[in-house]
Amino acid sequence: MGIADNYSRGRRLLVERPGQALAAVVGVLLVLALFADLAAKLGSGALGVGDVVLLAWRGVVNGLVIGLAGVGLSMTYSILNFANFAHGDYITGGAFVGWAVAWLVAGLGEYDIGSLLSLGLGADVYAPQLGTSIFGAPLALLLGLVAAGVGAIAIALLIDKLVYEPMRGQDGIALLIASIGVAFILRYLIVFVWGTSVTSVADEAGGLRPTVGGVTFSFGYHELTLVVCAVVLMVGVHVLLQRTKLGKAMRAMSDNQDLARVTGIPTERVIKWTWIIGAGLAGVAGYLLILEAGTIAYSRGWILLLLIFAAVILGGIGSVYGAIFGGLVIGLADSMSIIWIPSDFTKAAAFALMILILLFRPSGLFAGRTTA
Amino acid sequence: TGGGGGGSDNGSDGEETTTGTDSGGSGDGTTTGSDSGGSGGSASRSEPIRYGVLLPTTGDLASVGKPIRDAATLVGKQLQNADMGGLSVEYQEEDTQTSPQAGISAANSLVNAGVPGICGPASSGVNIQVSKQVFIPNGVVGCSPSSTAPSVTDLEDDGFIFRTAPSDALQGQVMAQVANENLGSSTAATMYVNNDYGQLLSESFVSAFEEAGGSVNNQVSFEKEQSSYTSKLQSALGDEPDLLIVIGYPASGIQIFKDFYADFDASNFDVLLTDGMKDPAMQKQVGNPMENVTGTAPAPVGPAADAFAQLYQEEYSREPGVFNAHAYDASAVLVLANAMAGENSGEKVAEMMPEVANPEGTEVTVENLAEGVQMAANGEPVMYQGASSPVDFDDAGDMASVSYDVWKFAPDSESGIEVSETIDFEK
Amino acid sequence: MSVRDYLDRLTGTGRADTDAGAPGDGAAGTDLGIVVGLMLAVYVVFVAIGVVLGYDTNGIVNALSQVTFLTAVYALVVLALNLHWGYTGLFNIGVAGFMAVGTYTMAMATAAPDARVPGLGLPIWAGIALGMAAAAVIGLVAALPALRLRADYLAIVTIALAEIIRLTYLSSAVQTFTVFGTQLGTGGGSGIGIEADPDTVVVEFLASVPGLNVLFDAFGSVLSGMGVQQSVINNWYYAFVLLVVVVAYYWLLQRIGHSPFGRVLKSIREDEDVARALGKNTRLFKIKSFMVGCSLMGLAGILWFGSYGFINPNTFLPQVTFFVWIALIIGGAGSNTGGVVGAAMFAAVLFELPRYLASIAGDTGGLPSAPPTFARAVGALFDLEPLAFVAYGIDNIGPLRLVLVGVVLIVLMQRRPEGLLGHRKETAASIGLSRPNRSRETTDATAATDGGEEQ
Amino acid sequence: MDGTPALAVKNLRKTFGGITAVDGTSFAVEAGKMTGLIGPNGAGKSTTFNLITGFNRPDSGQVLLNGDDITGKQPYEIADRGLVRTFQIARELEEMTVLENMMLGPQHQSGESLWRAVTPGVRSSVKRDEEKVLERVWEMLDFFDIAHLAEEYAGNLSGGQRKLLELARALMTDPDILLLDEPFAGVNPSLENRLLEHVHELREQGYTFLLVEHDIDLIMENCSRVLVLHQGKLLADGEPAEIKADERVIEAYLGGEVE
Amino acid sequence: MEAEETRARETLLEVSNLDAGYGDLQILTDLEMTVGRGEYVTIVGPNGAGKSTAMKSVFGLTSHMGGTVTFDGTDITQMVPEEIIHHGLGYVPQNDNVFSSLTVRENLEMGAYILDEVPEDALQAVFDRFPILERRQEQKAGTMSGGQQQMLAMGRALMLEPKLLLLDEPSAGLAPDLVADMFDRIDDINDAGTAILMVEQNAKEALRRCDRGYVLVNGKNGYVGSGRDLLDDEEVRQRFLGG
Ligand SMILES: Nc1ncnc2c1ncn2[C@@H]1O[C@H](COP(=O)(O)OP(=O)(O)OP(=O)(O)O)[C@@H](O)[C@H]1O
Ligand SMILES: Nc1ncnc2c1ncn2[C@@H]1O[C@H](COP(=O)(O)OP(=O)(O)OP(=O)(O)O)[C@@H](O)[C@H]1O
Ligand SMILES: [Mg+2]
Ligand SMILES: [Mg+2]
Repeated sequence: MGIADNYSRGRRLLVERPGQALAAVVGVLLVLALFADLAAKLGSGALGVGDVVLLAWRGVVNGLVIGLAGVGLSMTYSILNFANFAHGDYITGGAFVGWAVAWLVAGLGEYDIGSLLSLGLGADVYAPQLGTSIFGAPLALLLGLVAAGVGAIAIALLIDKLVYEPMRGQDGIALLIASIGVAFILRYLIVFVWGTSVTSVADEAGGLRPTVGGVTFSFGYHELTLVVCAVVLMVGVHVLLQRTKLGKAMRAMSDNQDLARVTGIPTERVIKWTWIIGAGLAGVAGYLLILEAGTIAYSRGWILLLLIFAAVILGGIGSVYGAIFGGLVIGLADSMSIIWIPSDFTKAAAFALMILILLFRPSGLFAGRTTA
Repeated sequence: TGGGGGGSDNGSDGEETTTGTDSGGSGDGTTTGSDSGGSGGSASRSEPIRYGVLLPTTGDLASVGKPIRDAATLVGKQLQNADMGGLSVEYQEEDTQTSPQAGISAANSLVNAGVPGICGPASSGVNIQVSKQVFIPNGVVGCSPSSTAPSVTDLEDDGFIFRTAPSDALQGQVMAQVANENLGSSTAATMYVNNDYGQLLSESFVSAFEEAGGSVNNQVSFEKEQSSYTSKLQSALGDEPDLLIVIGYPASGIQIFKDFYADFDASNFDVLLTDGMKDPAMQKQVGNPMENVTGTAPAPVGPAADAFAQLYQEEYSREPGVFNAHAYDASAVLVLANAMAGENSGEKVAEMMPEVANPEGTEVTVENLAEGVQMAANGEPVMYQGASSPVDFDDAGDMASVSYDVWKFAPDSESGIEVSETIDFEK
Repeated sequence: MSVRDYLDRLTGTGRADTDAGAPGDGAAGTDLGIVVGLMLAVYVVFVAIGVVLGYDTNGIVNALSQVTFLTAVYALVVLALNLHWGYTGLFNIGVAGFMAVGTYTMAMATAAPDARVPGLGLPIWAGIALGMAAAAVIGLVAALPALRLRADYLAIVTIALAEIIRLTYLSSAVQTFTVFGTQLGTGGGSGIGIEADPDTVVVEFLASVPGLNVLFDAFGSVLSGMGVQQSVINNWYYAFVLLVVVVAYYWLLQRIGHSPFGRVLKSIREDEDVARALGKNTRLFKIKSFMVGCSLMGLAGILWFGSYGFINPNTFLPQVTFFVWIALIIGGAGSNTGGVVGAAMFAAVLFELPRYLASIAGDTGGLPSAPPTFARAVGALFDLEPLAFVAYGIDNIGPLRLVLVGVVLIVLMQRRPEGLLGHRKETAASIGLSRPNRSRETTDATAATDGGEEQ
Repeated sequence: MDGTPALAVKNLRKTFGGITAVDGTSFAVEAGKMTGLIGPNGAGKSTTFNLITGFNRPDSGQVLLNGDDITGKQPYEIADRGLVRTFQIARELEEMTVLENMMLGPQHQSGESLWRAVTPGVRSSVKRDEEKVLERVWEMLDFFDIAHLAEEYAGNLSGGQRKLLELARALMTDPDILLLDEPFAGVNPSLENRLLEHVHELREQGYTFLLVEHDIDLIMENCSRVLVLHQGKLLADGEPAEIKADERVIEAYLGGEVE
Repeated sequence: MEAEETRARETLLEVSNLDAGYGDLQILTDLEMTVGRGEYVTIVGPNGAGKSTAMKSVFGLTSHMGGTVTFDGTDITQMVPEEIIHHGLGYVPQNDNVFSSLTVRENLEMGAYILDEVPEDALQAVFDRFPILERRQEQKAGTMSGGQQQMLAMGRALMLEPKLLLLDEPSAGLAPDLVADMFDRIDDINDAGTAILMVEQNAKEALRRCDRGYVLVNGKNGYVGSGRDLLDDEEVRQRFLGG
């Protein structure tokens, strides 16, 4: 889109929707004011560069988790045509399965299997004893990562078979409500098995602490692992959708499901693949989230879900890039808004940002630029 | 007589509680209690002595709540196995989920089931609301083992609310003292869980600390069970205080300390915890030896501390933890008071609470509790001497004298906690 | 015969046998029958189970009052939500947020100025009015931008808004604050007590009304004669009050539904463009519907959570919204009677019954003590001690109950997505729509039947 | 002709992204007449309807209704002034009965005020108004021969019946001008003849019609004037006979087909 | 084409005793229908007669309730569409027949989805037949005009060079010049050897051009005959062709 185009659009906006134009101007001024304030705070020493970098880094790390999980949600949203409220619990489910396997591998022979699989619940086994960090038990962690993806995929496929397959062709709202049922089942089965307590499952791995110009930065090794894995997976999904017919088939399906069948697209297979990619990413995202935070609890995915929705909608449903971009925006907003507002309101700020953006772009930033 | 479920009368209409014979004993679908019909005992009481246990087994306090619950039910278990000459004890449990809302519902269930006295709730946030909304209006005795907020003292409780845990008004002073004298800190920041317990204890520390000449830079509240506390820590530690106070529960503590050791230079700060995080499992979960962490907590230094620890160990094969002794004491006093009251009436039990606990009478401890119950039922004066303290209630239902431990994590010891010093308070 | 068949027969969901009779006569009779019948059935089940397992009178009566209370409060919110979703097609999943605004405003308005969390010290009636107004205003604020969005986006916006509201009440920044020299507060994470808590105040008020108090006393003395606790009796009083409010809500919503106003709402649900093409200012209708629904949710929140005498932000987690939605879906969106039925089915059968059963099962004994963890419970299975596993299940009835809720929801969406009473022909008009008698001529189709005889 | 036209558009323009759907069109519609609007697919006929009725906002140009400028007004305001449309694809309110669909039509019903709808006492006046509306509804249903379907859900109607209901419902608003977008597409020929009879009856009662159709014979036989749109521009405007003979129209639209 | 020749043709599609519908709702009863190799067959009938349903049933898109569909010697009755398409059937539905968010070229490529690679010669053949599609390759299909979309839909169905092409009202909603054009294209396709089974409301034109016609009434077979016979039949004219 050329500059002239943008210009003329801007002028039209001014004429047609003076209210919106005004709001846009206010928005721009607000952003400028925020940056001016940040500069002032940095200048006066109320805030260190190291602090800002730490916040930004945390924002990126969280944003990547949100984005990674968001890609999956976005795909199922656009291809299967419903907002999956159980996505957060696929994340949690994958995380629990993955970490149970990681613990099993790390502690096999030393501790009893039941205690390991229940992540030490009610037993005297703790992450530091098992050394579950990327340096302490790299193989266990790798297998756990794979298990998280595979576990979430298995859960998703089973649920598709039992719940959604008999409902093909029903409208999105019916599916959405069924997905709330799925969310309840998954979340509380996890509680049934693993309880509600917060457990530390990943051991500390330390991190890089470079000092540049007198300011010390901190990048945890687990955070770095997360970033690397997330980026690799995002690129992988991109390549998969670009290079194979699958991507195109998914777009065709999200466009017109009946016609896709008539054209010979094996819709059931595409649906299965959608679940495989979506749930696999969710499971891995959950596993990495836990790796980075160190602790696991039954509600982690659910708590994250609203932020993921915000990211996906902000990016535009159906767009892989939109989900990633949206994830980063939400992650950064959640983390960095603390510079300007009380820390109690950071999450509220992220939601408010989503609502604001929807007012201006009712179908998201990357709307129309669908999968792949 | 069959003093059935005539229930708690607020005294407003002064109805007598003699009710029809049909409601006597048999209808209660309960498992516990030895057969009535007495050998020896002169207690002419056919209904069981009832008490409730209202503690968190899920939610934020789940990990410390379960052992406390076990200590509270230990009284019932102990007495059910004992011969009390026709008297029987029965208890009923509910879970507060560490939430005021759920706590109120759960307390209502207990009250509606006709329980006259209840051990619990654990956390002050829940205790204050449950007391206000359920216990006091329904005339039911509440005796919390672990609610320490100073404001509990000031509840307009009509004499129904007791606790075996000491008030944080005292703990705040102890903390300030430890901060000044043991740790030599002159500046501090507090991070506290966003509820009554955290907020009030933080306030109490701050005023004591500032009175002693220290200064507090930041007071940051946090939500329970978040997946990251880095930004909260950053707000608290922004001004580089000497000391960080963390007031909360283990479930949040795990994450707080993981983030603390991962993202900050821990060697620059001392940390002071309170009773809420006195949980050796937390240190094991965090993985760090947590050597820069000190804590304060009410000390279980009652006359019967050892006897209780032994009994607990026998029943559950583990050592008692924080507030466990207090929970045992609370339940024991409730049972004794009920026995002396002679019926399951909240009002009478409330009246008898100081009677059975405070000086004068035969000394009753963990070891001769069953006898003590019989004596109380016969109207003989008794004086309960507890596992956590001598258990003397003052007029507000608080402990008249208490002691505090100063503790550190000791990963290599068996209990995981090492007490370095005990500070006594006598009001 | 399944419940579904039964309901079908009662309500004539089949499309052949719809009568165009005036709404509110014949149909209302059946509807009342459905609701009363259902409640009686629920009571009978609870009593029967209690009696068979030897529960005491007090316990049974208490369980019934609990069931009645929950059914009533759920019915209130479900009816309000039905206005949004069932009639207007607005996908509001921020219900908890609007209840929070109503309840918090009421709490802040009625709290004493010198309380720990200071308030305005207004009487309860003023508090309720302010609460409803505040919920409506927040509804308006949400509606203005959000109603332009497509249905599922609106859903996300409303749930995000509900979270913003909750997080705001949670913040220690507004724990206490001052406006125009008046101290106010939300209490932050510590929550706020409700000075004038509706159950006490309303029950006390009613007990002082001459005539009513005799009724109340008589009821109370009968129950206490049966060995029922005073607190349980008080719960029953409040439950009666709530039932009266449910009737009022129902009446109001039936009036709205059976009116030209409701007809426009329905047309918006079906196809907004058509309504616009026919000259209806749909935006205004949507805003009105949204505000009325929100304010009814606010009142429902006050009567529900306010009656606990204390609220904190976590009272209003999104979970609450989902429970309300499930109740609505079970009953059938679009039908007010369905809403009440759904509330009863959800609150009584799905929510309370498992808990009740478990508490009885737990009391009855015969079970070994529950293993502390799932792993041990599974271990017990391998040791051929299935009862220990069962005990673990009973010990964890809380989560299992929610699993059951999920299963029911899914089965319902698969088998009967329109709910038990959904898709009934509830004609949106204030009068019966049969052919007026004075109509001049009859068509061929009807001539043979009615027209022929009259001439 | 005599005085202000019932409806006039001036230099109407509308673009979507790069596509110019309506490109500076001007025309007028006479009161009490049936005017045809034809043109190739994508000529901009439906878009013109959307612009006139407020469903789209023109980039430039004006819409005049009885001489008043109604450009950019909301659809409900325009319908309020007596200009009502039907949709190219019949849009029924599927889960409402035929009766409910019809009852929705009249404008400014007193019961559409929330206050009146619920307030005791006031509501009786609402009922009285409803009774009047109901009487007209049944007359209309009889007139359109769909009275036997009155209790049916609109979603259960066949394609032709939907078209009838769409038209009948639009008439319930008591409009002065009706814009019909392909009302007979996909309707079986014999049904089509019946519909046309109704339309002519109405026209004689004083209604004004603007009709979009691809069936050229139908247009030529029923309209007194024909507008031809091509690539968003008005290509021709005249009596049916003139249009049939117009070279440009034949080339752009009719192809070799017309005899 | 001569009627005698038609009868001599080898049968390609055979529908016998077919009962079908949606969910539990039966629409078609005892439907009988055949199409010979290279034959051009038209179905006409009133609205709601079940014409589209018949087409969908052949393509496995309805609930099957009885009877069989045989194509080129294979029983395809119970097959799903993605299998049926492998046997050489192409289908252009009545409406919603392009992927509107995909480009024209992508739409055509989707037509060859079941092949490993896009057959360039088939693509070129479609472009030759519909030159406008070649010029508008990169345009989003949804922004094409109604007539262009019809061509695109047909082009997509031709990508696999089917033996039989099912067309549901290909001329619906088209301007008169395009209608004529459309019929000419269909003739071309048929001349190239592809059998056609077409539903049309533009019945006179369709019957004039086809080899054989079926009149469907109420989900049942009404009349069968060569196109010309049906056109000449007075009853058929009166009842179904608008006189
Ligand atoms: N919302 C839209 N976005 C983009 N392009 C549009 C939109 N609506 C219409 N168009 C384009 O505008 C042009 C005119 O469309 P319009 O629907 O008015 O044609 P029409 O004359 O009604 O055609 P038909 O006879 O096929 O109904 C077409 O090229 C169409 O693709
Ligand atoms: N998806 C569906 N579900 C239920 N009934 C349907 C469905 N599609 C069509 N019908 C019904 O099946 C019958 C036949 O429809 P079909 O579309 O086959 O008619 P048609 O002959 O193609 O008519 P037209 O000429 O209007 O396209 C109609 O009564 C219609 O209402
Ligand atoms: Mg058009
Ligand atoms: Mg058809």
